[in-house]
Amino acid sequence: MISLNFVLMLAGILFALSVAGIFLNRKNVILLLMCIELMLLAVNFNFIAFARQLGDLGGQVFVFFILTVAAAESAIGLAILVVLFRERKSINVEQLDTMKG
Amino acid sequence: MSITEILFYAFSGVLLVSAIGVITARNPVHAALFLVFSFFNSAVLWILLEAEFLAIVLVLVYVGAVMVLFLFVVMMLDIKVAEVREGFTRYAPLGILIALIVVAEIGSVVYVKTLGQEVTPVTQVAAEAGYSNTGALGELLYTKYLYPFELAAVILLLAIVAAIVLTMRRRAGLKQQDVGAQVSVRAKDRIRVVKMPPVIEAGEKQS
Amino acid sequence: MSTITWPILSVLMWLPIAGGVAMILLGDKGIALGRWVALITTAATFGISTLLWTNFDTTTAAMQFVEERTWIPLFNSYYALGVDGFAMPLIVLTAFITPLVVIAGWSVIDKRPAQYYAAFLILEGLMIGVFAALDALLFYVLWEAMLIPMFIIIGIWGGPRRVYATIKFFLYTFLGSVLMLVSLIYMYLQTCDAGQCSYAIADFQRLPLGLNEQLFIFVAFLAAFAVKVPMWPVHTWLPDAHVEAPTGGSVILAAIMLKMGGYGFLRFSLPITPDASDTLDWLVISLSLIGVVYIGFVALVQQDMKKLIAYSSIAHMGFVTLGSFLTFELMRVNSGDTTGAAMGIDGAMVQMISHGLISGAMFFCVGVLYDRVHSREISSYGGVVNTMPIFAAFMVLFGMANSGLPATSGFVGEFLVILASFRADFWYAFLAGLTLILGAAYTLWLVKRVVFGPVANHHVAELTDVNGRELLVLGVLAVAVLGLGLWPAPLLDVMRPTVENLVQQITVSKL
Amino acid sequence: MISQSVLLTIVLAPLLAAILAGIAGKVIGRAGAHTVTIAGVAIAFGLSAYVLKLLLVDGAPIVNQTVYTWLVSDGIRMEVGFLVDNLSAMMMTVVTFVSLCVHVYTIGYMKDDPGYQRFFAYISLFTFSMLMLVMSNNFMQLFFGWEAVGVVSYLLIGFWYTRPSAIFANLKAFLVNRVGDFGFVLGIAGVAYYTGSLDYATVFDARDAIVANTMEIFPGVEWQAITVVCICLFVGAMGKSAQVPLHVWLPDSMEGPTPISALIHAATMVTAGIFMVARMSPLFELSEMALSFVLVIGATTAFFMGLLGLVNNDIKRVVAYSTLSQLGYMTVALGVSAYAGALFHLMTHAFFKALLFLAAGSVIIGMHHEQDMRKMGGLKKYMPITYWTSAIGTLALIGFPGTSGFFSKDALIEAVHASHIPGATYAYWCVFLGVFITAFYSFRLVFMTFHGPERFREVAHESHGESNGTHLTSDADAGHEPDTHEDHHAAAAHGDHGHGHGTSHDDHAHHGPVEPHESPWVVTLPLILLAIPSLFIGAVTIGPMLFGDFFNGVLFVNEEHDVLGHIGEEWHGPLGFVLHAFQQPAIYLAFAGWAAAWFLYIKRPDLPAVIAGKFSALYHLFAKKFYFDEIYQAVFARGSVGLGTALWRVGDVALIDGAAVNGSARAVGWLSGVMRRLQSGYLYHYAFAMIIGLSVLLAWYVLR
Repeated sequence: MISLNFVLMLAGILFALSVAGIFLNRKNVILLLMCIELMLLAVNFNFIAFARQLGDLGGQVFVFFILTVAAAESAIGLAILVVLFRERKSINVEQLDTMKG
Repeated sequence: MSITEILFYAFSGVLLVSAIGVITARNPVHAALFLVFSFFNSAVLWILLEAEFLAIVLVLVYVGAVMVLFLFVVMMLDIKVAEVREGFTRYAPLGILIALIVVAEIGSVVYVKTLGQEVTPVTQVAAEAGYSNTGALGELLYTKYLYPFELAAVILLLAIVAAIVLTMRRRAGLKQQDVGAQVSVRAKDRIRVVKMPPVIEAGEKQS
Repeated sequence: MSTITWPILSVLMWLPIAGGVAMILLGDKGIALGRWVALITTAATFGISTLLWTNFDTTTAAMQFVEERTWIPLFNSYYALGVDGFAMPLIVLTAFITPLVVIAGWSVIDKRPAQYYAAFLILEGLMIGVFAALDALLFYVLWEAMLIPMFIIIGIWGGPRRVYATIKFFLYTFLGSVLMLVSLIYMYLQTCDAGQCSYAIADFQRLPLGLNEQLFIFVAFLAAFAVKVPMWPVHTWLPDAHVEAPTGGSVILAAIMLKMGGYGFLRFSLPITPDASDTLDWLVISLSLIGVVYIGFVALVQQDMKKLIAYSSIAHMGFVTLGSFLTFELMRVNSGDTTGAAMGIDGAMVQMISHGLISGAMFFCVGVLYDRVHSREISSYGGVVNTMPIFAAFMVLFGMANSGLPATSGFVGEFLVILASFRADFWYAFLAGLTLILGAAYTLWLVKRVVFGPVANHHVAELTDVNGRELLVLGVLAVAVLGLGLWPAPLLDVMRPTVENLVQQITVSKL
Repeated sequence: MISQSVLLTIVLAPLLAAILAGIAGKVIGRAGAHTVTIAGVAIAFGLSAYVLKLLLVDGAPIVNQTVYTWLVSDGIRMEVGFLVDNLSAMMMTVVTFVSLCVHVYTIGYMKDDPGYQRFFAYISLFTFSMLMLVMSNNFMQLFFGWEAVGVVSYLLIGFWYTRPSAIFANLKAFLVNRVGDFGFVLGIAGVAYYTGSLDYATVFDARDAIVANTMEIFPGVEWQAITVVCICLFVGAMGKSAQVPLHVWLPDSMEGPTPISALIHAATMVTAGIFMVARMSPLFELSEMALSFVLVIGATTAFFMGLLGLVNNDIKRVVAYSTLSQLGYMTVALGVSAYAGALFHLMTHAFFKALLFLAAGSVIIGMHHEQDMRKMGGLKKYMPITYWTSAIGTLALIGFPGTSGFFSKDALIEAVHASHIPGATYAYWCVFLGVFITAFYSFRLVFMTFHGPERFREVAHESHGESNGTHLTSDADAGHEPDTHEDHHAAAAHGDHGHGHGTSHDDHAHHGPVEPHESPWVVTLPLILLAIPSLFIGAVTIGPMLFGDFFNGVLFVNEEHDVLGHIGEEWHGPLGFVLHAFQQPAIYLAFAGWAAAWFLYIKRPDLPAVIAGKFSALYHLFAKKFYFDEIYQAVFARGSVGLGTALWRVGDVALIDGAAVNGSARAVGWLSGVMRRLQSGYLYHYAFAMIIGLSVLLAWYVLR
């Protein structure tokens, strides 16, 4: 029997790793996107673990939706990235400061 | 310790290692491949957690579609790795610190606040014969979660449209049909009726 | 009791608003008709408001012509209208001034005239609503809504620095009134604690409140009303707003909108927080007296006619706040005797009405000159009497009224307040009385520099005297100013029960 | 019985006439305007005389009735009503009589002025206001009349509104009067406070309530309430009756046309203060301190303002200073509780001073609007009626035995002599020496104007600029623009040019010498009409007014203050009074003044200049009128403008708007500028912020 706590900790570590990944790869938008995928994965782990623990499929339904939204998100994110690269010939985040106040 | 647990711990370890690979890989392609690898591991773990349908979806949709998209983009864009990697370690201490804090916090949530223990596990009923995770999920999706499901579909459609609109390039000098303009055209935009005084030739006047 | 069975207050409030909407629909192309629509609407409103006066029961302090409909059931808020001796004269004043504004702008405004009139008509409806509202939430909504037409009037038809002026005007007044909203909500919650949630002002007045609560509520109200009045030192929006506003805007601003502050003190501050008023009356009184003297001196040196009149408005409104808050000092000095308190409040009310007429008239006068020469600088004029003798006569009359000449309405309020303040303290009367000198000094110096003297320049030489339209406006105002000055008794009779009731109400501690 | 409708007619007839002439002036024309207003005032005069007769002869009861309730506030009824007793009836008759004379006179004086109708409207309005003042039965209406006459005076001083000096003078007059009114209102407020009423009768009945009270105006100093109230009321009188230090407006008011100088600034309005104090005698009697104050102020005015008349060369201003001085005499009489004496002098003064002003006006017409006495002389043969009537006026003014002025003034000096209240000795010396001064400047005026060489012939050849330069006083006292006001005056009033006011140069200085001429009958008739009472009214009325019971029940005098009663013990008829006067020094002083004037201006006309040179400091002090104007100009006018500028620039613009209002806006802007730096625009900064925020939230949840 896999303990709930173990899964939760696994998800937590995975989440922390993706957080660290955002800090490490702060300049590379693609990697940032990947880290976000990783984060969502960690979250999904929690849902699935609880779904199993509670015997409620609602958690899995939510994972399903998260996967859907994540797919949509990465599709649009990559599209933006492509447009961005086309405009700037670079995806260096340090050059993207048009929102500077 | 059952075989399931051993498998679970093993795949968990591999998952974490591949996740570290994702965030530290020098080459984005490698990072993407590491990510694919961790998705595979996750899928296995999900099967162990009795979410068979989602595990398959993860592999099919994520690995099969999304990650391929990632790889496409990574390869299509000419990313200067050196430039992007510059200052890689600058925020590393901060990142690691935050990561450790997050781990400690989640750990304390799980173990100190005993979030997990409060939930008494449902006594595992042996799966009935003919029980299908997919079938159960489908039943739920098309009944109770029908509206969110429809919404998810719309979101996907939106994502498709948005992605196309964003990436579509209009080249100058390309002749295109503007259907909207064609439909909304009106007669007076095309023909101008000019009133003119009748010109009477000198000869006609006399006759 | 009143014999009117139809909802007269609603009609008074909504008729101008309907007229205003009609004006917008008519648009600038139908302005020839639109002007008449505006005039007829406002004149009808005034006509109906006179019914209010004639059917008013002068024997009771209770609210009259009361209407009540559920408005927002969730908050127990009602669309409740009604008038007493304070609100009724102010409503009549509003309805009296607005047609004059319409006439004054008849052929002068050529930029988006339909919207100009619409703004004034809607503003009139909202102002009448503010005076008639019996529900605090309704009052607040109308109070804030009123800012919008005024904001538009100054912002679109104003002078060159209108944007600065409007923003200053809006922020100043808005900042003051949000604090009021906080205290209204607080009191609403208190009524809920007492069992029956209510936004009715009457319920607020009955609400038992501790001294600290009262002090906070009082300060919040003070912030709202002092800005509106305006009292020193939160007055600086007024000169700017007046200078930039078109003539009609200045008239409405000075004649009616400033009165909302004084009305608020009488309707909210005093009855709801009598003990806080008792504790902090020194603040209001000293600010009023500083206002009267300080602003008097400041007005003396203004080079801009409108600014001068704006400052004079502030000084005159100092009498309103002074008169309203004399009660407590009177009781302290004369060991509980409230004689004179009613006189102070009477004086404050009369001063409000009278100032509405006189300042309005003064701004009309400036408008008449401005329409011709397009300058508000005093130095651009001189010897106007040579070319505009009729106008000069009016200007001198209103100038005299502004400096508080007996037989004009300007005297009545000042006289009553000085009489009442003498009972409280010699120095109150002394400082307030200085306005006799200062008011005459700045007003007549203005008159001297603008009206008298040899013809100063070719602009003045080319002036034409007032036309029939202007003569009508100034003449009507002159009659009103003289009438109120010669026989103010009817006005005081109308207010008496309400004033006495208020004095009785505020002398009973809520603690 | 005196019916209310009669009283209303008296008041309203001039008002209606004024409205008619003022509003419909163009319609009814010049003749229409003067007919209407003269009719109005004549009705008022006729009915006033009738009322006086009813009171005196038929013994009709005193009228004290309400016309309508002005307002009721807090239990205090303020009403408009009439109190007609001997005092008001006397004032009504005097006012309407002088007013009637002035109306008639104006026909001649203003005949070419474009503002003819307006002028008549104003003086009729003035008559109305003055009647409201004297007939009032309460303080509110008194104040109304008080201010209304002030306004009409303002309008009339500035009648020639294109002259900068005139509109300066009228503003000054109004403001100085307002200072007085300020005190007056405080006094009224005090009365209302202590007695709870504004009605004369009620107030006088309740006066003990005032006496019983004290006020602490300055911490630690207890004042008797009655003293404060009375001094406040008297400040009002100081403004209106031009007592030092609020006298500065009266000489300047001579910028107005001469008829109003006679009517308003000599005969009626300026005496309103005297009338008011006499009316308030029941109050003033209760405060010896207030009486002393009145006495000292009056005495100072009487003596020092007379001194100024000595050096002035403007014919109207000399008379104006004389008016100031005579008003001081009346005030002195009030101070020693000789109210009847003050009112008696008020009445005689109204006649002979109006006469003097109108005569001066007649001279001014005759000289084609020249006012400088140095350019006159020898007019006696050209203007005989003017000469004789003004001689009568002058004799009355100096108190020549038998004339009306003699009785009033001599009685007054005796009264001061008999008084023992603080300040009486000072006052006695002031009024006593004042007699000499009065006689001197009065005859200086007569001699310079009517006797001696015909200087107008010489002056006419002088250039225009020089004549203005020597016109020391009128330039200096206006204190601002050295405007040659007689030029404008001439052009305006003597509208030969046939167009607007004061727009062109004077003609007389350039077109050869002036030929003085006697004025038309409309001018001389009022002179004669006024000369008669100036001569005789004193002898006729001194008995009942001073020592009889004319003012019984109107004036109130405490036993210990009753100086007139004291003098009255030796009263043996007018003739006896004259004979008695010859045993007193005052009359010889008057003759000495006369003689001195004769010596200096007829016998040795070169001497005055020599004396002026010897005592040049003193001369300049007088010529500059003790520097009152300069000091007021510097302290009050410039001071308040400076204070206003400072408050505006520093208080409003810098502190409130600059620091508080725009300062808070700037503070918000500065804070935003600081906060802006947080918005680096880098995606990862936002991401970091979110993550750190997340961990902080979690930490809060965990550690809670």
